[in-house]
Amino acid sequence: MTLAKALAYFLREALQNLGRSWRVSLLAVATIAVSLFVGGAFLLASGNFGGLVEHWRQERKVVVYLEPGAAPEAAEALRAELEGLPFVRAAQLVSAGEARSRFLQLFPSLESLVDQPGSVGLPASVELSLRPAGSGGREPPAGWAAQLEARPGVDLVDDDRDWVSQLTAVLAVGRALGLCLGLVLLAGAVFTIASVVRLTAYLYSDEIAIMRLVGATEFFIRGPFYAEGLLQGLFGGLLATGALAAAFELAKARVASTLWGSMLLGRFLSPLELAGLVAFGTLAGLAGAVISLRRERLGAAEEG
Amino acid sequence: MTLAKALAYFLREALQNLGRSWRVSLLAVATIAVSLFVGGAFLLASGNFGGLVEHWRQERKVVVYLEPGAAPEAAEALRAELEGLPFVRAAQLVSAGEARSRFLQLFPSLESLVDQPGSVGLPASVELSLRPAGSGGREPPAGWAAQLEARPGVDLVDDDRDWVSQLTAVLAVGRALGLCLGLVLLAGAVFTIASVVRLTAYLYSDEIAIMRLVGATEFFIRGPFYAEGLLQGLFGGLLATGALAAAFELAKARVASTLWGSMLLGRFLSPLELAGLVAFGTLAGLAGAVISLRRERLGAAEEG
Amino acid sequence: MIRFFNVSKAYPGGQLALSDVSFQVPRGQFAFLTGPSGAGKTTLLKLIFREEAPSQGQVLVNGRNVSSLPPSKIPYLRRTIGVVFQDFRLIPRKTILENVSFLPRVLGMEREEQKRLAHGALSSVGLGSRLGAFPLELSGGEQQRVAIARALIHQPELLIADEPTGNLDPELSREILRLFLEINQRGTTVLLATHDRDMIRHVGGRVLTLEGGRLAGDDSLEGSVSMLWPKAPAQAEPTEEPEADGQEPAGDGA
Amino acid sequence: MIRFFNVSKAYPGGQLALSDVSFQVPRGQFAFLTGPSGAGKTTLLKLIFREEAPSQGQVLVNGRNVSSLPPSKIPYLRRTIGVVFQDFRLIPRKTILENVSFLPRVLGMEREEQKRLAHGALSSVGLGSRLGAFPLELSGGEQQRVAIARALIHQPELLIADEPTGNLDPELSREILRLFLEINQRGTTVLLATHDRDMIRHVGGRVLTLEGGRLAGDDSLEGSVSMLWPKAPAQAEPTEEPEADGQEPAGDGA
Ligand SMILES: Nc1ncnc2c1ncn2[C@@H]1O[C@H](COP(=O)(O)OP(=O)(O)OP(=O)(O)O)[C@@H](O)[C@H]1O
Ligand SMILES: Nc1ncnc2c1ncn2[C@@H]1O[C@H](COP(=O)(O)OP(=O)(O)OP(=O)(O)O)[C@@H](O)[C@H]1O
Ligand SMILES: [Mg+2]
Ligand SMILES: [Mg+2]
Repeated sequence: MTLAKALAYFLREALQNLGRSWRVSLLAVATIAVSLFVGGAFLLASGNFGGLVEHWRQERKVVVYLEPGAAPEAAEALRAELEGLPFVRAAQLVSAGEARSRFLQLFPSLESLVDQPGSVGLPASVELSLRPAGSGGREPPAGWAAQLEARPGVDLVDDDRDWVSQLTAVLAVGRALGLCLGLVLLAGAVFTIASVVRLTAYLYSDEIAIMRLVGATEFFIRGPFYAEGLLQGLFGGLLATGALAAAFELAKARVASTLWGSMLLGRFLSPLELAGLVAFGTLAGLAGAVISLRRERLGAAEEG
Repeated sequence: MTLAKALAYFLREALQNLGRSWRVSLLAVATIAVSLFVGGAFLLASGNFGGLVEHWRQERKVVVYLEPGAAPEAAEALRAELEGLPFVRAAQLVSAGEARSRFLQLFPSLESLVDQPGSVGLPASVELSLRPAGSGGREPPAGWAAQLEARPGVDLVDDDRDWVSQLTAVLAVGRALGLCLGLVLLAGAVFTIASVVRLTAYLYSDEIAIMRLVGATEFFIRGPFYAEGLLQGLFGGLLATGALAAAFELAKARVASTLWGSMLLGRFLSPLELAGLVAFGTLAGLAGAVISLRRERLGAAEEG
Repeated sequence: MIRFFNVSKAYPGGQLALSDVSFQVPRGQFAFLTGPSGAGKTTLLKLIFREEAPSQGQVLVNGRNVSSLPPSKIPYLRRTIGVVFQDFRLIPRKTILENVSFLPRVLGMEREEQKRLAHGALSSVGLGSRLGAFPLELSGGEQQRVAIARALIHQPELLIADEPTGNLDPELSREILRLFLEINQRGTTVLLATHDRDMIRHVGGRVLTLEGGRLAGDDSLEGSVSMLWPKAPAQAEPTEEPEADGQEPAGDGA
Repeated sequence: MIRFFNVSKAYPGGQLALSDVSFQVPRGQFAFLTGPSGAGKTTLLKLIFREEAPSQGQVLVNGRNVSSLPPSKIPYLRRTIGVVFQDFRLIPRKTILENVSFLPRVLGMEREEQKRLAHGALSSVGLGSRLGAFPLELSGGEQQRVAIARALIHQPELLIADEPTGNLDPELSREILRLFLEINQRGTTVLLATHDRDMIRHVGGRVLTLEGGRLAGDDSLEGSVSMLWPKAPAQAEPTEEPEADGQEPAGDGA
């Protein structure tokens, strides 16, 4: 038999076996899918969270709050001046009205606070995006913020970079924990998939023994089972990515109206990551089949 | 047969079955353990991270940096005065030397920076721990920090609360993601355990059919299998907690010397949480057995 | 004891295994069921202990309509019936002692009593020394004898044996047949499916013949049971010889 | 073809199934293997196709020492041997057509040719119309016939049959025996383990008798093969009656 013919035979047999014991196959595929779904969900969550943090780090901002009642022309002049600085990428004027509406978007429940009588309201400000450090940009000179704060009309200079650097430290801890957890999850998924495939192989160990007894070579006995494990892993992977996409869309639709929600569910897994997930499941399924058919194992299992 | 006798019978049969097909049992127990280990690791990681954040929130601090070369008596007087404020829980003087050694502990690699010739070195400071807001404490009056900063001898007032509140916002996102992930993990563990128990039940469906044919009632057929599922879940849970404890101690021993490490691995799961994990595995195992023995299911499985 | 009223059985695939079968076997009778391979013997027996339900008609065992029995009552029906399955159906994970004593154990009998009974039953089929073996460690004939011991252990009201000597040598077959005749003498109704014409010829009595799912014959043959007794090898007890003569149940044949 | 040199076999549990068995079966012979239940017949056959390895001694098949065969060569040995297992060993998830054509498929034969062969083999055992059925949907005797068809399909050099008619009625048994004799006439060596003394008496020839694991007899009987051919079907042929009388095995009893 040629190799192509043999592979076609393996595939046909595997599909037939999957269909004939579809209850067991379904259970195995579902378990594999759950395992991969969990892994994918972790990838998605940590990816989004990491992306969010990275975004903040890149988007480091200095906000120059103006004194209440500053003239719009003066504010615009300041903005233009600041935009001319070499380390500033862009400067944007945020009027008092804009500040108010932004605040309310973030904290809708605090409306009464902002609008209470006698409140001075939120100040206007100039938001500076700095050029990313390293990539050709320059750091602002030391003491620059203090000098700015001393200028008339400027109330306060809020330099994001302080807390972002502190946040980074905290997140390093989180990232380390996440990494450990991710590795544990990965290993768990491999093990679960392999052991599910192996449990199904136990179910068919009699069948394998019979094939051996009537003179089939290991190649022909194992081929269909390898293909079966591979297909189980593949189907599990496809199911998992489908379920992930569905869950993602569902969650997105539910939280789309809140700012946190859209920050949290910024992006889905990339096609590459999805393909990786499916490939991972497929390989784990194949590995499970390979492990479970090692001759000694199954020989012994028939008795146990 | 009395109930006690029946239960003893179930247990004896279950233990015997587990022993006689120990390969399959081991695989099932290991898979359950892996599933619970992943769940436990998540619990541990999120618990430690959350605990760390909570600690920072509770331990909100205001650091009053003194001008370089401030007299120790003046510093002590300031400390005592600040400690008398109603919203301050404790005030601690940190000398320049202490500040230096603390810094080096956090960033050992930056020693050259601190000790470079001409450097003014790190300033002395007074660290104020504030009383927790809400729990009987009062918030510092607005503008208090600015007033303090204006005092002679005071260089800068660094109010932690700013960034902690921002951190809290970021962490809310992280927490939401973690919660979703945790739920997914939980559901995944239940499903995995149940389906592993069910796969093993498929292995023994012939056996169950025979017992039915010779006149055993469902109670006596199912009892041992329920006990078997329960024991598999229990052993899996015990194995998982053991492995978690071992992994935790191992990790701790490896990172004990670094500050991040000890922050990261602050505490192990509480006995209650451990018991919960084991109970969870046990119940999931039992549930798996119950689901897999629903009459229709297995009847059909015998043919499929 | 057993009554079939116009019973038909078609399997899900459409295979018609029995069609319009009616007969009755009175309490205490020793009846043979014979017919070519695939005639429906096993199917007929399965209807009696409700492994299968008839597609049409009614099956009465001990006056109860078996086909309308609620599932929760089925175990109690089966406990009154000892079955020797054609394919043995031993539990692979249990030793043969455990297999044989399974029902007494479920019934809550004392452990000592269970063991005593099981040991007795296994000894009577020549396996008294293999109590701890697992079914897959036995030869085909030994497994068949374990299945026989299991059916005999609790002195059932009705004994159903499906080709119980297919894997046994003639001497052992004769031993087993003697066991069945003995248990029949103690009041158990026996229905025995077999291809072994010699066996039928020796025992005689009621013979139901199936062919292609139909009842093709219901005869009462004159037996020559003496052939079984005169000199059965080794274990044969001469004291049994007089019973053997009177044991012929031809009298109550339908 | 088959040679046993002082072969002993003890199972892991310590059960001694064969002890010091030596014999040889030349190519083309039709030999019977008989003996009481548990005598070691199945064990002996398992040694030939290397399902088990001997504890002591050597087993030669076709001049090759089977016990020292490397695992990768075992399938090629088995392909030259057709085996009818005592417990059938059909693959439950495959239809009977697939079961029977399994080896041709593995050997890479054309699909049409596979089907033709399998259909022919199944027809010869009377199952030509059940090709799509699964083993568990068949009666005991039908399963046994599928196992026989599988062993015959590729015209093996050696045919090993372990109690191949235990679940078959006398007419079918005779049909099967004719198949075996035919294949033997075409050159296949046949080794047939059976309890059926009538069968041995009809065919005659080489008869190996095992008892408690030892070779207790190696006889050459005069057969009366003609009894098989003259005519069979229907049911009870009066021709059999005379046999029935002579059937008492007192002559060769131990
Ligand atoms: N589960 C099943 N599904 C479909 N058909 C079946 C099933 N069981 C039996 N049959 C068919 O029903 C018919 C009668 O089968 P049954 O087992 O009753 O025969 P039998 O008389 O016991 O034969 P044997 O002597 O070979 O055991 C056969 O043709 C068989 O193929
Ligand atoms: N796997 C095994 N493990 C332990 N003992 C075994 C095993 N297989 C067979 N035996 C024992 O070896 C002896 C011979 O068994 P074997 O199957 O060869 O007998 P047999 O002649 O085929 O009997 P039968 O006619 O009943 O099929 C028996 O006592 C049996 O219990
Ligand atoms: Mg039958
Ligand atoms: Mg045998």
